[in-house]
Amino acid sequence: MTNLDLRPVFPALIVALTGLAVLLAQAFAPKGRKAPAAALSALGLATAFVSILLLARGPRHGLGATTGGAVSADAFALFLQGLVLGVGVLVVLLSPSYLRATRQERGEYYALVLFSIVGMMGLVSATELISLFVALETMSIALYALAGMRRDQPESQEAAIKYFITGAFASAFFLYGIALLFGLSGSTSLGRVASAVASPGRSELAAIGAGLLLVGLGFKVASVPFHMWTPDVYEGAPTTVTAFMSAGVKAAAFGALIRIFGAALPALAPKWQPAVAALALLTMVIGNLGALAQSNLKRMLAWSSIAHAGYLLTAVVAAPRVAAEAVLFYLVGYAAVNLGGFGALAALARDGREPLSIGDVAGLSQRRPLLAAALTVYLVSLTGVPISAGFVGKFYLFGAAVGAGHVALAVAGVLMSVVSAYYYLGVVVQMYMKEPAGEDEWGPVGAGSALAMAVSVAL
Amino acid sequence: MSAPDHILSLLLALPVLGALVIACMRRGSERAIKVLALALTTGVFLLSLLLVREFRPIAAMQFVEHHAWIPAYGISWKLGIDGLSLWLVVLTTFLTPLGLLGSWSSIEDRVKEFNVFMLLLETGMLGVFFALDLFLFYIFWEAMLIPMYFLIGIWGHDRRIYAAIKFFLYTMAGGVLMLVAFLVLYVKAGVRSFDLERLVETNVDPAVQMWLFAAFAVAFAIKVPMWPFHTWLPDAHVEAPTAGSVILAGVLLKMGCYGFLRLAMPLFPDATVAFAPWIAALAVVGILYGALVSLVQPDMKKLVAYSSVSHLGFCMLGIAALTTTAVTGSVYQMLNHGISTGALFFMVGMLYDRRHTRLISEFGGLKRVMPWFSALFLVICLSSIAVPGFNGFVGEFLILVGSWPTQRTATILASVGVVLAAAYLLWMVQRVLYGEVTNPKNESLPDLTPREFAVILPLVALALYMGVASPAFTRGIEPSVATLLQRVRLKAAQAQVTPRAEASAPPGSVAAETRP
Amino acid sequence: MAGIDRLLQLVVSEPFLFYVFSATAVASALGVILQRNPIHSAFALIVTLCSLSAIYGLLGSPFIAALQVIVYAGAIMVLFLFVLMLLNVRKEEPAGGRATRTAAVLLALVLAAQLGAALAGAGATPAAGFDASTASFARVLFGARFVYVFEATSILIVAALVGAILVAKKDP
Amino acid sequence: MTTIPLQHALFLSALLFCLGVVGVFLRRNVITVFMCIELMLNAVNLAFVAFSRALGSLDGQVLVFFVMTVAAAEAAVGLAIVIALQRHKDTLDLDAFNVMKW
Amino acid sequence: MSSLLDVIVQSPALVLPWIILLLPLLGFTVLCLFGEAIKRDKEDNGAGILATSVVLAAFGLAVWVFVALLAQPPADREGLRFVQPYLGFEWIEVGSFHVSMSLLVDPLAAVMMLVVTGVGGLIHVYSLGYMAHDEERVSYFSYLNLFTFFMLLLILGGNLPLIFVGWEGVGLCSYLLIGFWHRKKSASDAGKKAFIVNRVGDAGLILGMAMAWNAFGTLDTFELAEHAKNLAYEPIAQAGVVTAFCLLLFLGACGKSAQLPLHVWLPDAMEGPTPVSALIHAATMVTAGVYMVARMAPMFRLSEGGMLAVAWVGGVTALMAATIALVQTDIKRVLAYSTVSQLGYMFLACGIGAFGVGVFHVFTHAFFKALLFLGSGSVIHAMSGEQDMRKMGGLRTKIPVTFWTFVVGTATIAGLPWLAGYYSKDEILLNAVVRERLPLFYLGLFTALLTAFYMSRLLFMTFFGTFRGGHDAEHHVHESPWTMLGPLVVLAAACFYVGRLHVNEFLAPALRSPDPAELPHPHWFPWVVIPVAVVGILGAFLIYVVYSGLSARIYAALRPLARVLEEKYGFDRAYDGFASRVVVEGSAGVLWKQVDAALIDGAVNGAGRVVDGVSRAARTLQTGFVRGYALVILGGAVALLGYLVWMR
Repeated sequence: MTNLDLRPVFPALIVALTGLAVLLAQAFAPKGRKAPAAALSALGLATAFVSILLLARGPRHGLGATTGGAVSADAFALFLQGLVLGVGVLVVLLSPSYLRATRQERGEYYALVLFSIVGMMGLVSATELISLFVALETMSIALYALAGMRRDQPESQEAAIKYFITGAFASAFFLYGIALLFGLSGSTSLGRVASAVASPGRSELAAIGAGLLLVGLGFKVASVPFHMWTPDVYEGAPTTVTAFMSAGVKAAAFGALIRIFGAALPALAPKWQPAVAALALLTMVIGNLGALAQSNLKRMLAWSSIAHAGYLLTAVVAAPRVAAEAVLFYLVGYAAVNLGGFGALAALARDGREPLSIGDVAGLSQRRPLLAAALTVYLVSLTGVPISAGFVGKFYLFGAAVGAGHVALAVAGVLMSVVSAYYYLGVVVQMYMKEPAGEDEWGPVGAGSALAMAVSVAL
Repeated sequence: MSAPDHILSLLLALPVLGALVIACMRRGSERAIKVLALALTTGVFLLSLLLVREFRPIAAMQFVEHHAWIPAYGISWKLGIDGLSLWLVVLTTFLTPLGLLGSWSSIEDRVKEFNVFMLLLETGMLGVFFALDLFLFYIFWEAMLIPMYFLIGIWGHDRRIYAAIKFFLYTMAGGVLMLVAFLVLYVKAGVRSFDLERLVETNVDPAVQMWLFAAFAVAFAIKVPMWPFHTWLPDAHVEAPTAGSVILAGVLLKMGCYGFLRLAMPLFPDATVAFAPWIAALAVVGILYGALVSLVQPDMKKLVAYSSVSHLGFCMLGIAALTTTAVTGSVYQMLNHGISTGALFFMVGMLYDRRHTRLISEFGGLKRVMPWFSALFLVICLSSIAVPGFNGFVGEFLILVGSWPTQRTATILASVGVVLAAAYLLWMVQRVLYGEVTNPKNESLPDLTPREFAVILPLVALALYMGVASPAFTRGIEPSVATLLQRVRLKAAQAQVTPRAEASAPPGSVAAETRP
Repeated sequence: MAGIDRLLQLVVSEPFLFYVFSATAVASALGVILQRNPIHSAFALIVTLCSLSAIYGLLGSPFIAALQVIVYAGAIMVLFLFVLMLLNVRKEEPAGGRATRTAAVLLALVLAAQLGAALAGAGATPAAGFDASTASFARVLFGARFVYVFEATSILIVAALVGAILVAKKDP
Repeated sequence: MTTIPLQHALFLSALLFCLGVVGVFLRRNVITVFMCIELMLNAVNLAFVAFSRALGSLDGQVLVFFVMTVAAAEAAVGLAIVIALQRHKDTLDLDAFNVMKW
Repeated sequence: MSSLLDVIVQSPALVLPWIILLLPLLGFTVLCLFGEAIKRDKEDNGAGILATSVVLAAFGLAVWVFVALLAQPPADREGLRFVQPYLGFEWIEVGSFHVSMSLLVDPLAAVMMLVVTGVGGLIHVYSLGYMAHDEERVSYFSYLNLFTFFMLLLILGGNLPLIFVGWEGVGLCSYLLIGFWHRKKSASDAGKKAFIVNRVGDAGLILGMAMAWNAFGTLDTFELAEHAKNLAYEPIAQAGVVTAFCLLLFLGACGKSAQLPLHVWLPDAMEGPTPVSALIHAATMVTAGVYMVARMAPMFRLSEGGMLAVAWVGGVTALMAATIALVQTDIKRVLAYSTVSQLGYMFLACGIGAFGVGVFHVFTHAFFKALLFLGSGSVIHAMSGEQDMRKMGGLRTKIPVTFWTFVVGTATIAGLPWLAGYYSKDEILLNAVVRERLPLFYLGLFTALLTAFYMSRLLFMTFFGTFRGGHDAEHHVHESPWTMLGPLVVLAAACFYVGRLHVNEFLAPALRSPDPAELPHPHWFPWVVIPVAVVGILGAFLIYVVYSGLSARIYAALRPLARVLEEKYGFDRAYDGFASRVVVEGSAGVLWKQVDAALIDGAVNGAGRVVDGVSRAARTLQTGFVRGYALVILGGAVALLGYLVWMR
């Protein structure tokens, strides 16, 4: 055993230990009393976040260190880890009231969220395909379970099985891709793969390998045509979990995507760029079109998250040059806003019900002016209208695409944002321009949710 | 008192601050909210008058503020005004308090939000006129949509939601194309900056210019609106509350023209020269078409809305003429249209407040019932018809005189619009004001209230003043226009000298070229 | 004798055994996907897994071969069978959606062709002195590169356990 | 000494993978579908082992080890979901689970 | 300020025109703002008196200016620009393009100024009586003042745009005054029609100005006139430009002066109060077109085509209007068509190069036509608003003053000797002869016959015979008050005098006329034109007085021709048809409903619907069957791999 530099995995370690602690607290909590799982989780995540800040202070503190060549603590990873942790904190803040409202208070929930975060953190920091795969699966398995958490609802279980079947199916493809790249380079380290890909010959192997990886990651980021699970799963899963998936998984998976395609496969770029461009185009178009016809809010947001994957992919096309920053920025804004959007829905849940149909939020501006305003900000930001984070994000994304010469893609992207404005505005119309129907049946907004949403509005 | 430093930023910040304060006020204190908003916007107006006082009639940008903002992308907080924007700024600050005053009693629902949105809208509009950085410009350009969207959507009339969404989508569709063009320009110009004044100095490949200009033109043409991108306008105008219509017609439409002048023309001189005949053609179609369709509208607001299409057609014709006289006239005509059409919308709104209908057929014989209203309404219509002595004539005349040498056919056709303007407005006047009072509901309509006088009289006075003392305005406008056109001609001439082989390449070549 | 010798040599030679087990694996895999009864499928899968284990052995990976039998064919498949028994699964109805199946088969054929095309180009440079002993395997597994991953799998397992409990536990 | 050609092992792997893929679409029973996915994973494992041998790198075998772990974990969660579903719907027919669509 | 005062003291001529101009504007402003206060009770006439005195004061000053102008030696060419008072600021100024606030006072302007303030003043006085009982008389007088202001601006304006301000301004006042009794739909219709038809001409004028600026580099009327001198020696290339300019200007003149084909508004304009018809639609505003053409005489002279168009449009209009007047039964409409006809004469004169004579006729026409209109107003007043001549008759004994002044007016327009019309109109015909434009001469001569006939018909139908109205109406007939009769008498007296003024000689320098070589005066000329007038009068006398049944028989005999005339040659019908069928219905049916709503908006909404439809269709792919999802993944993977392997 060599002396291993454990600094890069330290934050993940903290989160993992917190998860275990939550489980233990649950197990040893006195009967009839709930363990302070949420608080514990939030604390752990915050600690991990602080540790990331410490790491990021410079090379002397661990920036750029690697653990055995498998995990790296470079700026990219740290940034995304921080993002994932932030997402985690917000989700944990949103959760208690939602769980209470839907009578789902279970300590395992927080543990699984934490484990999933561990997976995400591994995913964005892995520089080696095996650890990447294990991290991916850690994230996914926890999410499969979380999606199916609501035992009283058939939708939840259906979401779980759909997610699970398609997820496992896509994972197999991903794995085959790893196999091919391994077969090409004799190693699973991204650096070695990169040099092997760059050397001439056997390009089919590399191309197919890259394609298979793209299938797997495309599934995780919900890119067309690997997106079909998304609406069903997002709809069926508990809303906080949906929020978590839409923000966290997307961020982590895009991190992995950029790392693999930017670090391991740049030599192959001329081959995969058009393919990714096509995916991006399809994803934008179909995602937005899909969202257009939805009357269920969660489903609509699900389709919209597909569309946003499309926007993000346009920047990946421009990788490896400027894309990373653009994607990162966009991810931050998108994560905050999407969390906020789902969070707003979650915050309204009461007595096992939550607003689902678009008509459920009619006249919300008069009942919950602040919440409606917050939701409006999210929707506007998702549309990408200026002075919102979404706009700056889109600006960077399409800037990257244009910079790489993909003007057509940028045009398609912006036109699709116009389409998206239609359905986002539909919600705003309901909230502001329609009278509320029926009794006020939605719950008061919990303090935690309020805090979480305030943060995301601020972003 | 001289203008404080950062006066432009101050002008931008004040309404936003006011909006924040109002947003924090209690729901019950409607009156205080109204007073505060009115006082604030009036203050902003007075402050903007300082700009007029300190403004020197030279071509250069004045009151410039420049701070780095996102240096990595060459984005900066750069504000400034010149002759093109000065009066549009004042128009904006002038119409906003009037708009608030005009809707003093007609907006009763959600007063707080209304005032907040109006203030935000003011900042957005001012920002567009101030911005000297493309990124900044775009931000304000789009950010303006949201308050307007809410103004139409919440306080509008029956089909408000359709109109609001149509307005938003239409404008945004144009805007995003412009955004892409910004990005392409950023890449192609090679200065890695969004600073307008730096970009203007660069030479973009003429073939690329064509595409970028087209993208800009679509965005601006939608805003103007030029035929055939105009169909959002009648809907938005009709459904918007009075203040919304006034601001929409008075200021927002001008941004399209302003965009051409501020961005499209100096950045793409070759394309400007190449596209000018097409713009002129569309402008003329707009003039005639807008007038003809206006003629047959049963709804007063719709009539005025289509008349805007016609009037803005004149502005665009002037711009396309590319002569100093015409372009100056065009800028002047923008102001005129803001005054006249703004006042028309106010007055239609006053009728609506009284009768809750805008159908021309519901009225008739008002001259006897509301003599003051009728007199002022007629005056405003005359100003809109461009009877000489009123503001509209000066603008139209300058445009026609200036367009004659470069766009002769268009000018001749446009003069038919002069006839039609009289037709549609006077026909409306006749049906609304003259004849017997046929509808008993109109028998006892009260004449203008002092508040309504306070709204209308400044506009009428301005319409007259601008009709007889135009140099007070045009002297500031002219140097900027002259410099702009000189630049356009100079650069276009340079391009003439260099081989035009690639400039005449088919449009498809750009897409091929942008790929690495 | 020489013939028998040759035959014997052939029979025990790696390629021959490989093909035999390959055929078994494919046949049993077909069984997995064509059987109506899930229990039969499960048994067929066990046969496949065992054939693969043998192939792993033939390919010089004795440790993996052992794991295959113990973990896969043993533990995992037993779990499957256990659940099948537990849920008392009936025979499956004839699957509907002919179009889906046809499309799937066609697509799978294309996929096979694509994979084949890619794999045909895979470089075969037999490494000399390939040490696939369990000890060297352990050195790699617990080496600097993978020890963290190895430890991380514990989280994976815990997550799976907790998740399983969360999903399947009966409401109190 | 004759060795097993790498390509043949890889072709077998591809064949098994595709059989697994087809199985996913032929069977309706959730558990059978799940088993087909396991078959796919195994096919990949075969590829890893074959490459590992051909390239003289043990990374492939390590990967197989992890894949098995993952498979086990997946099996645990997957079967738990199946049990929960069976409890609710009293069926394991995959096509019965389409409350959510469009 | 002091310097301004100095200027006023030292050379009042620089300031006087401004004062003349602004006096009526002042009146208007005061009436506008304080009108209700002035009108204290129902009978109070303060507003009218104020308005009248303002105009009369302006008249006094105008006379002063005129006299001062007479003092200048007529041959002094530099004195042309007798005064060009400059207010000290530009009206429009953009780069080199600028329009100054400057006036031009030359003989032409001075003559017109006298007419406007003089005849206008009389009409104001007349209105005091005529409108005494109208509820809205305050606004009436304010409009009259405003009109006077704009008319003076039109006359005095030193450049085309400034003239155009007056031009449009008088049109505006005309609009307001025609539609003064706005509750009558026909009145507001007529006002609107007048404005819009005028606008057609105005469009031409605007284009003409745009062209003039770009071709000649100035819009100043004086400079343009000077410029014309140089143009004469420039290559003929300019000729086309000059002709186009002239024709555009003439289009404007046609609108304002009711010439073919834009004459249709003037008869309808009779819906306005009668003094308005006298002032605006007879004496002053409608002659603005002639004024404009005369103003630009140096330019017109350069354009043969332009002159030809002016002459023939004028001639044909004169004839056409005279024929229509033959069958009109409305007393004011007869006069309206008569005005159109007389205006045609004036253009005819200009078109054959006798600009001075044209303006001379403007001058005399202002008097006698105002007289006739005011007389008819007096008749209508007496008849309590009845305008149909068929319901009049025998009024000569009942309203003798009106009758005798009317006789003078009729004799004047018919061209009987010693009266103003004889001098001006016959001078036109004489010019046609000496300038060898014989077709135009015969046209004019025939029109003169018709003029004498229809005017006499008017006279006889109204004042002779027996009263044809109802008994009540007959009982009500009464002579008008002195405020109305006074102006009649003054104007009638003027008809004897103004013809002897040598207006055209006085105008010659302003018009840049060639040296007025003495025209040959064929001695046969009076022996032709005077009998023509007499024949017309006698014919009417025979038909309408002596054999009073004859008219109906002639009417029956010439029925098809009468129909054409009563239909006014179909102009109105065609225009109305065009406006309502083509413009309005086309706009509503085609442009609005089809192009705008169906095509453009349809395309926009259609695009939305298509997207929506695609979206709904795409939705159905999301079947909810998880294996379907997996299949799509598989398909996507295969496609992706296929691309990566085979697409290089």
